[in-house]
Amino acid sequence: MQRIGVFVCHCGSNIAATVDVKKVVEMALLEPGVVHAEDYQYMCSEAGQAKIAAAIREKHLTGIVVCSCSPRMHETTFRKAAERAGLNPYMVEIANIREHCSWIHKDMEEATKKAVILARAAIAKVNLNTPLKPGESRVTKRALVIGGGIAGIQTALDIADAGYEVDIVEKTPSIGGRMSQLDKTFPTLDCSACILTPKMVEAAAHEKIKIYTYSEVEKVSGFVGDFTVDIRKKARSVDMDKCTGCGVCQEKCPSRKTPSEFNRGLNTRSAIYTPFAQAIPNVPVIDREHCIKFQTGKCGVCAKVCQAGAIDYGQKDEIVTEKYGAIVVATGFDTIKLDNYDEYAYSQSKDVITSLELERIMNAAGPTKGHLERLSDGKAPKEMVFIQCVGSRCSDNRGKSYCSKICCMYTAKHAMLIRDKYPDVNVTVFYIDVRTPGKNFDEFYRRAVEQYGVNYIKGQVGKVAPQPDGRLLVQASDLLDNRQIKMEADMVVLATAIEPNPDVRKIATMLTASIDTNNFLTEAHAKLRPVESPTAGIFLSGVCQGPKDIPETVEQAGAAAVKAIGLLAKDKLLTNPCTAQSDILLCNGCSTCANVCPYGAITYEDKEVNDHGIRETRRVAVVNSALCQGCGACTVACPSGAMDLQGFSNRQIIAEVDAICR
Amino acid sequence: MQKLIDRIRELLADGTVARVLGWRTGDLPYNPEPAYFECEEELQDFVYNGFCGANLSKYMIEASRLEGKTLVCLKPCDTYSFNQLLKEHRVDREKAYIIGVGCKGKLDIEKIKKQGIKGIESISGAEIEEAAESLTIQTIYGEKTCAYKDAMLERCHVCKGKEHQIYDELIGDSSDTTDADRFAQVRRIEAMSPQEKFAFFQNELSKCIRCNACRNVCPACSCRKCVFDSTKFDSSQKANADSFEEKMFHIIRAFHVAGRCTDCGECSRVCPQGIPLHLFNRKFIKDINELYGEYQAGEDITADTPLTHFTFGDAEPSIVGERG
Amino acid sequence: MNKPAKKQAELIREISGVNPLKCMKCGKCSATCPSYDEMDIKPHQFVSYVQNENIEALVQSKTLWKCLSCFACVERCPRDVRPGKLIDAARQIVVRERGADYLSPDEIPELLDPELPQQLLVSAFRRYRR
Amino acid sequence: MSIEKNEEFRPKIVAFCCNWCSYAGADLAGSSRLTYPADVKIIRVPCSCRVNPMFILRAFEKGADGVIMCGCHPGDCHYSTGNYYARRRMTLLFSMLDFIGVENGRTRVEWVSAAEGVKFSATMNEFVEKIYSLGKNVRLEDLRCRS
Repeated sequence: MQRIGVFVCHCGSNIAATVDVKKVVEMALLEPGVVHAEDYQYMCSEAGQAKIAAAIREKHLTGIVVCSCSPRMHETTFRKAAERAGLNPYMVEIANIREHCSWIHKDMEEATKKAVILARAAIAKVNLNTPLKPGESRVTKRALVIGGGIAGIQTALDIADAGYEVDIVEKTPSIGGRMSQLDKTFPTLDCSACILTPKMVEAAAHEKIKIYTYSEVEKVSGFVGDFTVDIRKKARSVDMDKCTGCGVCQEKCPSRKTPSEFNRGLNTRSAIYTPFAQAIPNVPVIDREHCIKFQTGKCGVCAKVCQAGAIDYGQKDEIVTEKYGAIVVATGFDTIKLDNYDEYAYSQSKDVITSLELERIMNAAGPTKGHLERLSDGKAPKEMVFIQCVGSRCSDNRGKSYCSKICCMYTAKHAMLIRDKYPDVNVTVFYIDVRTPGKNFDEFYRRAVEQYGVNYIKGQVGKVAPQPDGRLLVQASDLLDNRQIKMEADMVVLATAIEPNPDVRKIATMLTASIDTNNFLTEAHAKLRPVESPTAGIFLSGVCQGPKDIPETVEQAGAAAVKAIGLLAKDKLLTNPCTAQSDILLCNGCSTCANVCPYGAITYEDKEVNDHGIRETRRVAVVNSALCQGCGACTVACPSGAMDLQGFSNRQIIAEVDAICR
Repeated sequence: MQKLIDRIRELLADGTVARVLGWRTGDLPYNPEPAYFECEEELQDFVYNGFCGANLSKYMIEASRLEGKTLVCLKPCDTYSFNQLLKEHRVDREKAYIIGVGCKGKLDIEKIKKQGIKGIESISGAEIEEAAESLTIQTIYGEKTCAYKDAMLERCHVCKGKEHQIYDELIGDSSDTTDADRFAQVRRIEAMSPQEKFAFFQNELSKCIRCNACRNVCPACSCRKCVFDSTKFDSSQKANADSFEEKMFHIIRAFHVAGRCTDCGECSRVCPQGIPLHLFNRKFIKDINELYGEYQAGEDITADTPLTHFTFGDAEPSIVGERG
Repeated sequence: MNKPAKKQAELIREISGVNPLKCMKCGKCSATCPSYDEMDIKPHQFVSYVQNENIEALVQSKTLWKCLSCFACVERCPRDVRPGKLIDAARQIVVRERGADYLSPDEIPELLDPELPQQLLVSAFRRYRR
Repeated sequence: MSIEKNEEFRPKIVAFCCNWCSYAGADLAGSSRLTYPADVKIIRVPCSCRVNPMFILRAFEKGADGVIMCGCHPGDCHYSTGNYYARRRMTLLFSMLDFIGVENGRTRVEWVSAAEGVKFSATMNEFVEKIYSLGKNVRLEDLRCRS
């Protein structure tokens, strides 16, 4: 039998004005197990806590109930007070007689009655409480960043600067990500490469950062503080140590017909290639699918011309296994496929392009060397049309329901740059809404209109039809003038919706990080924990969590780094002791519980059991308490009642039910 | 049956299996019982006829722990249960040699007795060789006959089909016995007023003597220790039964097997009080089918079970009131 | 047209199965419409009229009889508002009211214009067959 | 089962609230002083998926007149998927209770976020009113009484 003390707080008049606290004390003393009860003005105060401590010591209490405000407010306070007095903190229960009673009831008799019942339920629960001890788990002081775009680079740099080792895993042959494909950046019109390249170099040179390019995460196991990750280093066919990055192999390679990923397929590249000139590492890879040597066995030009002897056709994929304490996801985005939008003629005309393609066209290193020209005939356009919200804000299953957030700004940027460089080109932007929240953003957009004379028309484009002469007929509505517009354009640029990198779903599954229907990773709390995944030890950086522009991405990357550093700085982690536990004697080993566990915390082991004298080996569920977050889904799924949740056990909750219904 | 026995002899003799799980002649002509046979002589008592309703798959939990393979005779509907147990890692496929036996519908002695046939000495027509249209029953009051169909268990009228879901070999023919709507009874009750529903179940459940036969026979109720026998849940044991489990036993049991029950109908078959316990299970099955898509437990062991799975667009619980 | 406007708006929503509140006023329907110039109430306005329950104006409008039911707006509407369905529903209301101002089959041959798109006839037959 | 006014029927209502959303929603209702009848008593659980149908049956059997379960909105579960499982479990349980003749109005699930104090209070007011109209729960208390 427990020896329980009950402490009823007045909370000034917050409780005492509507609840007869003396009556609660009196009634509590009648409950089984209660050996002490008292009331006090402010239980959470120093003096109040001292009263609790004194009672614990003097009356040898084994459990306490505090009738006060919400446990969300002061549960920790009272648990700590109890612990200081030598009582296990998990022997404390709170009866919420403020938020759930005194504040919502006016009648004193009614409120008092309810307070008594709430106290009774808490007492019934404490009677069944058992001392719990948080477990400890170690922290591997190294972080993994998945994705080597600006988000991943920033996060890695911040973590590394704090003194922890970081590995970046990047799928493509070079870090840099989407930002490396951009020409200029809003709202200051900096050259994207000029601000990104130094960061890339810094990351590559940082002694705490190790970069795995042309590599993918293959398998993740473990839990917060102690993840084990298999990384597949795809065969590069070039020895990273020997290659000097001279580029001769790329010049001489006879296979030159592969669409360039970096230039969005607008031109071609060689089979041995680095994606772009400033690539880091500056070591090419052989695209085996398009390499003549790999396809036919006859060629080997690159090996012949390589002075360093770095070409290695026999290289194989390699699996590296590393341990990490924290994982940051920074997998970024891609633009959506436009298959569902035939009305914009993207697949019919070379002169209908996405905004990202326009970035490449505008870029000096791009397919047109930075000259604005039609890809169909190389002529300079005179009339350009931009269409906003292509695939964004759609609730019809053709596109994405969300706003892609960056399009309004980059379109203003494009329009401005074109009008600046080619003043004879007319630029018309068809928009639904112009959304420019952000520092200096609206000013930027207004400059495009006022200073550069970009023609903004409110109304969506209905269709784009290629004409026999190669021009494009754009049919749109002007909602403000209430007229339909039919105009001819030389080029049409689609502000294509962005979506999370398609690989992220696979990664989320490996990490048991939750993901929404749009494939964005879910944050732990929309407002208060925006860079953490609900899965402990997993952090979110950049667009994998939701549409963002570069400043926001960098902000979030830093925030994710801080959270990861906060974790890595700890030597040991205390785990929540309110976890599920399986009774080995009751467990059927049926796997039902593992099916509902969102954290993969339940595994099955063949264990030797002694069931009342019968010794046998049984398949039983084992809960990894470091992974278990204590939701209790398994306890209800378990058919045999073997699985129970510490701190919220079946018996405890039933005791509360009984106490309330008594 | 001879072909079945011959094959069993063969497999037992050549050591393929260490024992046989089948049915043994009972002390009355209509109550064969599940039994192990370990040698030639014991097979004398082996029987397989229309009264062999018992589902043997649950015994394979125990048999999976024994040395060597166990030959088990499973009717088509029993194989669903075996599969479900396999899915839950309760039986070992390697330890089982499954002979899928044919089924032409199983008989319910209560239905025969209800026709006023009493003092039964012997029954012919229940052997599965013949496609018997009727049973000939010798009683102390003389010979009586009864149409086979009229003596069939309720579950056979709503049979899931005569295809074995899992087996090593098949022996014997089956014939389709489905001639009723599986959910007709459930629908009839659903259409009642709350008062009528309550009266119906109160009447039925009042007969319960808590003999636990339903639980003990149920292949889904295969827990090492039942929650009703466990002190961990505070639902006390039979000896000092508190009112909670007395009242809720059948509902809790039905919920525990929801999504796992194959609708084998053993609970109703063995109930000495004749309570139509399968109605609870079938209600769950009907709801699952309607709300979450057709699901037959034991059919596909890789399929997600309805209660350990979800879709984002699942119906809200308020649908219960809305659909009337 | 003696039913209160609210009732009628509801009826339109019911017949069309469209929730006009989903409209984000992008104007793609009007951008897409081949009969735009013929209409007095433009497709995107049509949605607002239903929203505002101004049904009397709709049933009197030319638009009702100028819509070809080509359903380009239905196809391309990003918000699944399907203005064409709303127009169709408004037309249904008129047709259902006996004695109201709508065409009888006998009048059609005289109105036939070789310039008239075939599609119009097809969709007209589809609708009035009932 | 009509209840006469002078009988002074005061229902017993158990509300299971998940720690992360609904319990916080109830707290917000409290700090916003949004009243609802004292008949409702809240039990805190970590997640709606912790609510075993047995708890609900137990409550009814012990004399509760209504049981309501509140959790995070689908998609917002702190444990990401808990309320989806809870939703299926409760749907099937409520359907079964309806099947055996227990009025559906006595059971309810409502998704209440931490920000929805108003909704919490409104839901409780509505639910309590419903229970008053249904009167005392006698059916589940003695499902197996002699006939």
